[in-house]
Amino acid sequence: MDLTVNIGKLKLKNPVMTASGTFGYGEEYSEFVDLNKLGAIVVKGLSLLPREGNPPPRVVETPAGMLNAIGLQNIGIENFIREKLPFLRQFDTSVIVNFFGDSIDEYAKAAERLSAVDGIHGLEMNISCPNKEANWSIFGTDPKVTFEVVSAVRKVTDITLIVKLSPNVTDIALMAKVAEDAGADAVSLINTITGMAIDIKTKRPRLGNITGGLSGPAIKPIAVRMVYETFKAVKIPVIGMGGIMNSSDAIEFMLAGATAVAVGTANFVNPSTTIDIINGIESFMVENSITDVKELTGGIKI
Amino acid sequence: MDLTVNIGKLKLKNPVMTASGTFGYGEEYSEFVDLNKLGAIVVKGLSLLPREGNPPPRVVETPAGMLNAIGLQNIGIENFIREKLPFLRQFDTSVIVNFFGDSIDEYAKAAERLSAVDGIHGLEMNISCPNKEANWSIFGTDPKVTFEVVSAVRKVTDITLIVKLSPNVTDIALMAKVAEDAGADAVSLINTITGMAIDIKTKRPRLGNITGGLSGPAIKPIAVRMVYETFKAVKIPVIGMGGIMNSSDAIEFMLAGATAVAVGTANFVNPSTTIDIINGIESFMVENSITDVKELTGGIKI
Amino acid sequence: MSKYIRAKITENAPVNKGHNLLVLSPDNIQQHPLPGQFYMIGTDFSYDPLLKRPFSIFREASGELQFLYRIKGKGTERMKEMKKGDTVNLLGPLGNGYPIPGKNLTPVLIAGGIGIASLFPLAEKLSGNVHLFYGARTKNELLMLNELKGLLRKELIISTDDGSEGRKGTVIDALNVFLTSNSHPPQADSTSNFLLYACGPSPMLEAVSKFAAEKGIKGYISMEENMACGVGACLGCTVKTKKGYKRVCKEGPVFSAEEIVWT
Amino acid sequence: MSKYIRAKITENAPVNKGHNLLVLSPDNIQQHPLPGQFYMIGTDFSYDPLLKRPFSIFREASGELQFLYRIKGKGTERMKEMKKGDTVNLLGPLGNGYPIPGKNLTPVLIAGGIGIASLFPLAEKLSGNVHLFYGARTKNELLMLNELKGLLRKELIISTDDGSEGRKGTVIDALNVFLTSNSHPPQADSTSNFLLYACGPSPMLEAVSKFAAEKGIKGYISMEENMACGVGACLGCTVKTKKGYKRVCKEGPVFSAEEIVWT
Ligand SMILES: Cc1cc2nc3c(=O)[nH]c(=O)nc-3n(C[C@H](O)[C@H](O)[C@H](O)COP(=O)(O)OP(=O)(O)OC[C@H]3O[C@@H](n4cnc5c(N)ncnc54)[C@H](O)[C@@H]3O)c2cc1C
Ligand SMILES: Cc1cc2nc3c(=O)[nH]c(=O)nc-3n(C[C@H](O)[C@H](O)[C@H](O)COP(=O)(O)OP(=O)(O)OC[C@H]3O[C@@H](n4cnc5c(N)ncnc54)[C@H](O)[C@@H]3O)c2cc1C
Ligand SMILES: Cc1cc2nc3c(=O)[nH]c(=O)nc-3n(C[C@H](O)[C@H](O)[C@H](O)COP(=O)(O)O)c2cc1C
Ligand SMILES: Cc1cc2nc3c(=O)[nH]c(=O)nc-3n(C[C@H](O)[C@H](O)[C@H](O)COP(=O)(O)O)c2cc1C
Ligand code: FES
Ligand code: FES
Repeated sequence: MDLTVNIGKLKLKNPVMTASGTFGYGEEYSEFVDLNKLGAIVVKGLSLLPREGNPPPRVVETPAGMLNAIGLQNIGIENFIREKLPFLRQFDTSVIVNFFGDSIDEYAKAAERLSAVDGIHGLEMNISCPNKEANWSIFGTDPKVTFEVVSAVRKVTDITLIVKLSPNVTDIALMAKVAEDAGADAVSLINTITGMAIDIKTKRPRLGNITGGLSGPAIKPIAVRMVYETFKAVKIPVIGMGGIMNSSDAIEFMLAGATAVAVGTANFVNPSTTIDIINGIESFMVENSITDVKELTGGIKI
Repeated sequence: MDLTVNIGKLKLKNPVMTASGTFGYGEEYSEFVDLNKLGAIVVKGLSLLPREGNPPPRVVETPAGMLNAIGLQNIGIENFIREKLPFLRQFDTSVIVNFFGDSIDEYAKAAERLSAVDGIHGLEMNISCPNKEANWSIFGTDPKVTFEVVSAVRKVTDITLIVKLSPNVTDIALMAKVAEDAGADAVSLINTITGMAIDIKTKRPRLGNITGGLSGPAIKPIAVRMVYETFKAVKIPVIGMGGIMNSSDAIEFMLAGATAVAVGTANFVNPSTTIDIINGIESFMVENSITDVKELTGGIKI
Repeated sequence: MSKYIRAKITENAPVNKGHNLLVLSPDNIQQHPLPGQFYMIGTDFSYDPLLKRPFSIFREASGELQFLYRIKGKGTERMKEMKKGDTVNLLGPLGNGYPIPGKNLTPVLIAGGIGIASLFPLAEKLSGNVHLFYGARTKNELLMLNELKGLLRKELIISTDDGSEGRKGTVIDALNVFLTSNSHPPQADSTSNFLLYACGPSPMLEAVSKFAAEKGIKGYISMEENMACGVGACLGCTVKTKKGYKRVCKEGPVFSAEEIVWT
Repeated sequence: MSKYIRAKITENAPVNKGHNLLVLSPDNIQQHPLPGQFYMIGTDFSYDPLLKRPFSIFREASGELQFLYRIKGKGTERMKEMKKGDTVNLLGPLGNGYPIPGKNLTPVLIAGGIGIASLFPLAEKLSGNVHLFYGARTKNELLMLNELKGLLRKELIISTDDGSEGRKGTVIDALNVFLTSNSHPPQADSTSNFLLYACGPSPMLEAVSKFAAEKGIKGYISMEENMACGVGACLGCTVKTKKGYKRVCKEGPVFSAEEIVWT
């Protein structure tokens, strides 16, 4: 049975990855998950310099979902390379670094630095971030800016480049196409959908940052739809995520067009979700006499 | 205690309305709800001519939500006026007719016809519909088209005109502003978010129409955020909806900026939700010594 | 008399593998259900599951409502967890029941799987004077056999896909044999005096409808579609008929077999 | 030894109005928890509630884990519904427990409301050789008083906001009186020999911290923040400290009182 999938130059041993920001730097869950079994580990988003993040509360539960406003807290690229990467190098799994910047220049610098490091196998650029050069509007909601920032990053890196799309747009397929045209090896989607919650007793927002990103099963139907639309629009692989809780969900994303999937919020609910999903996909393949997992991608019957 | 709110020329006896498409033409729930108590009844979306709607399955449950792809089935404006409106005229509540068209001309014709009828107190135009003149792209996702279609409708009607916004856009506040500039008396949001679900056994979409609209508690955080963003951007009243299940949810929307709220999917779960919410708002006002419900609007403390 | 009812569970126990009998004691006075009508039942614990689920009335006895249900997915899994004394909300009775046959007609009931839940009360109402064809995948999925045997005054013809009980094959096969061969001479009736009533999976209903059309027999079938409201408001549960889409919850769930357009 | 544990409920009963004791019998071998550590407990029934909730270990006895919880919202409402024999999933033990006091220090425990759950095992571990200040809104919300009385070898000083039991006022008032007046001469100890341990609502912890700073006493406080993962991966549960944001689940929940920046 062939579980491998290809994302750019990367060959993953199976299509199941962790979603950035929900799996720390890998070590936090190493007590619960055999990291060697994962298709890839995607680490928490990194920036050139460390970030403090947002004031608490940073997470709040919503019906079948959660809002987070971590504020991209991270230890910075250099600390990551020094303190966290050696741990990850021990494992026989692909390490994908999620990163972001405040400006096109910062994105490019971060990508350049990360590409030069042994043990980093791929990059995922998070473009759902505010752009300080454009009045803090979000990079990934303007096709022109998306094209520019992805192009700038593509110029400085040869390793596999995944562009992580923002779902807070009118036309996700267009944004994916733009990323493809700018040189992305793959797109991943969806990032969280902007949401908010108010405590009616205090009249205050439930998150320190007022708004936050919605994730979890609540958003799955939206994510599946966006993966489906994107798959039809681009030739590069699509990595699907958003509310995947079990192998049925993962297969649903693959049928919609995902080559690989990422598990986010579900890690919090059950830390062995990724492993359960890998096993579940295998069983599904056996039951359905599928020998190559790649056959699932885009297998929806219309 | 003052529960009344003003939407354009309309004075509603309280801020609780039904959401279009979830309350039929009013009569379906009249066995369960005293229609006289409602702030307004918003009926299922109407078009000039009857529509057949989409093939089944048309509804499917998702985590804390549901997808629907009814396909705007309706009996047409003339049948509505003849067969359904007489029933609604018996009640002492505002009747708001939700309507749509395939073209700007159809919108205008529908609005003109509906404005001339006794017993219709307001219009809600659904712009989350495909535009046959623009390659079936959605009216409400293009600001220019939105401006045109709202302007065209505004020209032919003097009664209260509410524009119901599509949430499938990058910038909801911009779309609200456009509707305001084009002459809308109020905006209502959010309509359903496009989603999809696939049955992994059959590999087929769970909805006959492939994609459908997500509603229910799952989308509430997104809806609250959009109401908050819209409230800050426009001067006209905002009618909030999306996952409202109880009075706490309704108050949350009002704190975020809604002048009135609409209850959709919750009617299916508990047909007396609207009445429970009216009572709940009253109790909340008593407990918090609020005498005018209008004080709640935009009352969030940042 | 309200159709929105709160009720206490007085029993919720397995009657067979994967099938429970739910007995509810309503808090408020309610309308009496007719065979073929249904209720939307909600466990209301959280927003997942969210919507109520439709279930046919199985029996009404001493003020209690009984439902027979198959544990299928999230909603019925949750229902199974409910214990005696827990509360549920329900809407009903909803929809149109089975029309009662005229005096000169012999009712033939065709139940596939859990479809027995809706035909049982019809058989009861007709004092057991019905032919009942009851099919299931396997022996273990045949429900309430003793009750049926006690009730019926005519034949109970059982079939299972795997032949573990009754005839091997589908109910349609059995029905075919019954109506066409002489091995079961329908007493005084001629074929055209039969009136079919069917409830079961969609392919079975389609087969029954085609069968009835071929033989020129009138039939009623109880249709199933995903439902959201159950009261005709959402237009979610439509089926295609010769007169356009009709709502299962309002114009149905029982339709004339010839009305339905099969696709 | 896994930290991801499945466990059967052996008891889940009210100990007081709105408060339950949950006793779990883990399926697999697990690490022994220390006082102040916590578990993420999930009922896993549906996706609403979705996330696990953090609860301090109350007691470990004969291989069973005990938790004392207040019914607050969706998660604990659901937890309350769980019955003996039902299964829960838990992660733990997580975080850092209370540091054990040096020999020359007298531990003073300050519990507000359900905060008693995490301080109880500390008192037990210290063989009851602690002063315990225990406050609640009202008499009915004081838990495990008999157990505490049996356990403690020093004084149990109770206060309630409404004066329905013990002193009227907050635990802070009571602590103040204890540490400053002579009415409670702390035997051989001088104030600076006290070591404070506090768990309770945030305003209480802030007051304890200020108090400790003023008096020059060292103190440990157990912080609370909303949590998603409980294992340090999501950065959701941070509190502001003098060295930047720290994770309650990983660097805490027990922090040195002087570390926290109150805002
Ligand atoms: C009029 C009518 C009468 C019925 N009577 C009975 C009965 O007496 N006993 C019995 O066991 N079953 C009956 N059913 C079927 C029963 O409603 C479904 O088995 C049940 O809804 C499945 O819910 P679930 O959450 O367990 O399954 P899920 O896994 O959630 O869904 C399984 C399938 O059920 C369907 N479904 C989900 N939600 C709904 C919904 N709200 N309405 C309708 N279908 C839905 C979906 O198509 C899905 O594929 C009846 C259905 C109808 C329409
Ligand atoms: C380290 C630690 C130990 C705790 N020990 C105990 C204990 O022993 N006994 C006890 O009764 N309580 C304890 N709590 C508090 C307990 O976790 C909350 O009361 C519980 O999470 C409330 O959940 P709910 O769903 O019932 O309430 P909800 O109504 O959902 O939420 C009520 C409030 O709880 C908070 N909350 C919601 N979800 C979470 C979450 N996943 N994590 C943290 N907070 C959340 C929110 O701020 C919300 O305002 C502890 C908390 C922490 C952080
Ligand atoms: C707590 C949290 C932190 C996240 N941090 C990041 C991040 O740093 N970079 C990023 O690209 N996505 C981040 N995400 C988004 C997830 O990677 C994922 O796209 C999203 O949560 C949807 O998947 P899910 O529903 O499975 O969680 C974060 C999500 C959560 C819940
Ligand atoms: C079954 C169904 C049918 C709907 N039909 C319409 C419609 O005809 N016109 C319209 O503007 N909105 C329609 N809506 C959208 C609702 O009015 C509402 O905007 C949306 O469902 C969000 O609210 P909720 O989460 O409370 O349901 C429909 C929603 C549902 C669930
Ligand atoms: S279920 Fe809503 S119309 Fe039938
Ligand atoms: S709860 Fe995730 S880091 Fe603490």
